[in-house]
Amino acid sequence: MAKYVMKRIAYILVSLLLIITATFFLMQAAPGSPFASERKMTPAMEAQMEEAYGLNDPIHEQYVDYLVNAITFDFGPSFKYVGQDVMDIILRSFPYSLVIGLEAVFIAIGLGVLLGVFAALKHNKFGDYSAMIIAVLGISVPSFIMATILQYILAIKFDIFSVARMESFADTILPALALATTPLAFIARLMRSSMLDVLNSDYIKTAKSKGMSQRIVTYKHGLRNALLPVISYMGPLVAGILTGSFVIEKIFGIPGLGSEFVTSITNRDYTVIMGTTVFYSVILLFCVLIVDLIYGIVDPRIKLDSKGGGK
Amino acid sequence: MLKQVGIPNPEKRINQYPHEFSGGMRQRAMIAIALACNPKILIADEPTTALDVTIQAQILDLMKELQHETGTAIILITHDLGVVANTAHRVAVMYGGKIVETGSVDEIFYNPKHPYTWGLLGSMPKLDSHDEELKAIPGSPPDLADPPKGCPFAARCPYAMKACGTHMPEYYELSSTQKTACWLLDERAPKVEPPEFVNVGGSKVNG
Amino acid sequence: MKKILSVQNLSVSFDTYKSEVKAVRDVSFDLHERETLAIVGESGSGKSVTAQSIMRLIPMPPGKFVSGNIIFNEEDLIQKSEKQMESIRGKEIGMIFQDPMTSLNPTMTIGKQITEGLIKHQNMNKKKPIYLEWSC
Amino acid sequence: MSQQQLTNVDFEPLHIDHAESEKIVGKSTSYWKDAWRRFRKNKLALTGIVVLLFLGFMAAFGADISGENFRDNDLMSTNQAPSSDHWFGTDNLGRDIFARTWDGARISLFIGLTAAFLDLIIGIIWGAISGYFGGKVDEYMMRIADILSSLPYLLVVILLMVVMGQGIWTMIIAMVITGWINMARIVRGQVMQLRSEEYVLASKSLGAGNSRLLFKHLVPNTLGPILVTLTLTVPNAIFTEAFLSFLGLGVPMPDSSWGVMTSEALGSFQYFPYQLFFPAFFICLTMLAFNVIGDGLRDALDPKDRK
Repeated sequence: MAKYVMKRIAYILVSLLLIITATFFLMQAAPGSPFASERKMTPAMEAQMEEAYGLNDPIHEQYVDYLVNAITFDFGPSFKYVGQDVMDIILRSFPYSLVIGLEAVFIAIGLGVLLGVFAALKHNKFGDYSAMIIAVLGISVPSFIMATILQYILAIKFDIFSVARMESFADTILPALALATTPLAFIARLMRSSMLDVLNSDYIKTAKSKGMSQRIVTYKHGLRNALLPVISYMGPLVAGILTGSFVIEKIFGIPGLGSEFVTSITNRDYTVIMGTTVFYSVILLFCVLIVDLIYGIVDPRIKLDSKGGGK
Repeated sequence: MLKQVGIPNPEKRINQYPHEFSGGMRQRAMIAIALACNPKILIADEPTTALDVTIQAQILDLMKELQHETGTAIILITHDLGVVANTAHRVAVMYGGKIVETGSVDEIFYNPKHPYTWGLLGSMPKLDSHDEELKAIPGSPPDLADPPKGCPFAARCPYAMKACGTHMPEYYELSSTQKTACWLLDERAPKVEPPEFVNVGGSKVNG
Repeated sequence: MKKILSVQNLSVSFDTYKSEVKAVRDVSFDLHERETLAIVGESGSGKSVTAQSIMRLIPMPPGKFVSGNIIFNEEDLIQKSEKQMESIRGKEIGMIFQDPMTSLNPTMTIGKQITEGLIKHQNMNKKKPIYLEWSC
Repeated sequence: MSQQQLTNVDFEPLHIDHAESEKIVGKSTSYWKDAWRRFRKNKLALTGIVVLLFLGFMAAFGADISGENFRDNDLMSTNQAPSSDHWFGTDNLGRDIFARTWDGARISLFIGLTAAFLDLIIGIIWGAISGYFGGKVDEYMMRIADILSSLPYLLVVILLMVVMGQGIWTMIIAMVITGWINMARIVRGQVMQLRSEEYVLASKSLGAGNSRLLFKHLVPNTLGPILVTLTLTVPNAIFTEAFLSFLGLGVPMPDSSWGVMTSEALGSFQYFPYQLFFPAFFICLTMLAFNVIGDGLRDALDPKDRK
């Protein structure tokens, strides 16, 4: 088990290295320098600024010290907000994103599984069709459009929630809900088809032949096996919510890491962009690792010390 | 329990998962599950079809042994006459949703009266017979969506008569344990002897 | 030997969208104590349906009992409620299936799958060590 | 009907022509005909196709129907609600939203379809080769795919957009760079599975070369899953386009796509909700149509998991 985890961490580090290198070279290749969009600056000033930020040193030198800094999570100063380190920005804004992100993950999994099981049990009856129509709608309506709808209806028309304020817990429900709709629908469909497969399998018939009640057969035997595909979807789910937060935070005015990332894009604030990208990648890669570990524990068939692991 | 069904070192095995068991072992586990509460009847739905022959024999012996110990009655569903000859006391031959003939093992194997049973016996490979080619029964099973009015086997029966096509034959009591539903047994029908390839040879199974 | 099971004129059919498939038509047979009855037939002869209908394992929306009854312990299993059947399945009548590969729950240990039926029928407590002699 | 009523005549042999009993009941239909029959039964999927045809038609001619200008600004009639002459109303620069939506449709659909199509081509080639040859080749190809896919898809697209600047083609290329992985994985899975099938070995024994085998036998048989995945990649591409435009990385100014229109309308949607409603509605409608068709296809082609 430990050997497997170590192997996977090594695997993540390699990916991280690649990501950092990729982002670094991408940034170098970007047209224009970050200061181009600044107000009129004399070339001398521009040269001096570049010197200060070490942009003139030869590429490989820049790359090496960038790499060193990245390991220590010091992504250098932000070009836009002079005097603020990228890391400060990240630390200040990430908690907001984390709260909403986690809320969205729970909503997506909770409701998704519930809807999926409900649809599977009411197979081919009204319940099944209505649940699946909700699911297809959920997938087809992108998060940012759902956000505007929710905001329009709940916040403006009925004023249940604040339009764009970020103090109380109530303010996090709407964005989390908007963020969770698409993954929620996806999980519902995944859960429904896996539940249907499981309910038609032989070991359910065996369980029934042992005299177990319908409730035990469906939930204790059925649910346990049907959850496996949902767990393996957790990785992409986290990624989806992560990227979804960029837009949701902009709409709901939440000062999370997502909106910081968006502003850094529009300002071409390269260090912040690179810092956030690496930060997000770290989170994502570890989430995928955790998902694989959970999968290995839940599904005994997957040996944790085998080469490929659970994927 | 696991010892009872012949699974070695049960202490370790008990905490293992199904995928760590071989086919034969899994079927033994299934038997353990089914017999856990010492039921009066055990229904075995083609228990050995998915297993290879050697394991098949072990499982059948195990079932006979357990029956001897616990007195459980067994309903054995199979399409393999070899399995029947090996374990069954009584046999019911089903075709097209109906029982066409029932009787003790010896009656069915040595004194079959229904053409379908003849066909089944004919298609069973026999050790001592030098006749290489197995007799297949032409045609395909009836469509149960609109089952034939008369005897289901009429369409494929070489001895079919008008009556077979129109009326479902009654059960003729041939002995206290054997009864067959076939118009051939009616006194007006032409006398027909079971064809040569039917006789199975070999000694009577269990008297 | 005492007769413990008697199937009388059992007919079972399935409503498919096109037509009604009469899988089992007027089947009768008896089963005595300590006896092995083999039901032989080609695939599609209705033998599996007969077996599973004794245990009432056939899902009833598509399948339905057309006629006949299954007498076990002087009671007709067809009339029994699902709850009552649950106390018979596994306790009075056990069943094993064709493909051992798929008829065991892949995510549960063999031990748990065996004792599950026991715990239910004998309401044994879970913690009791599992080396059972022929107890229950 | 007891035996007594029967007469001797009933016992003459019944003449049965065995040929009749050999006839197989249902008429055999080819796989695709059978799939089409099942697909046709799925009304939801059919409506999806009708919607798509409608959108395609409107995208092509919609802008001209109303004859309204959608490029130059008409500052006289800004922010008008939907009215007789401006069916969908006008936006803050006085441009007619109806015409602009259909012009936007052209771009959004173009981006969606091209990106999905390129994903398809690269995915099939990559997946088929790595699936078919297996071994070392497969190992490297899949490692590359794994590393690329470990990055969140949208993050990569955003980075590329920032670097490559804006424009329709840069957006398509950005999407495709990491978009093909999903298709490649599915094709690879199918090819690996089919590779060991008898008919593949049979044709190999008849001396079929690898490429012939690959594209004559294997790929056509993976058409089912490919089609299903295609109908799911297109909405994803349209979503990405809208998402990027939302972040300001969308299509540059003069042209407009649904995403751009939605993000522009966001600012003032409390006062002019109609400006946001129409483009957003059509994004959802297109994605819904594709998803519904995707479901219909999956059920039709893969009868195993029927509804």
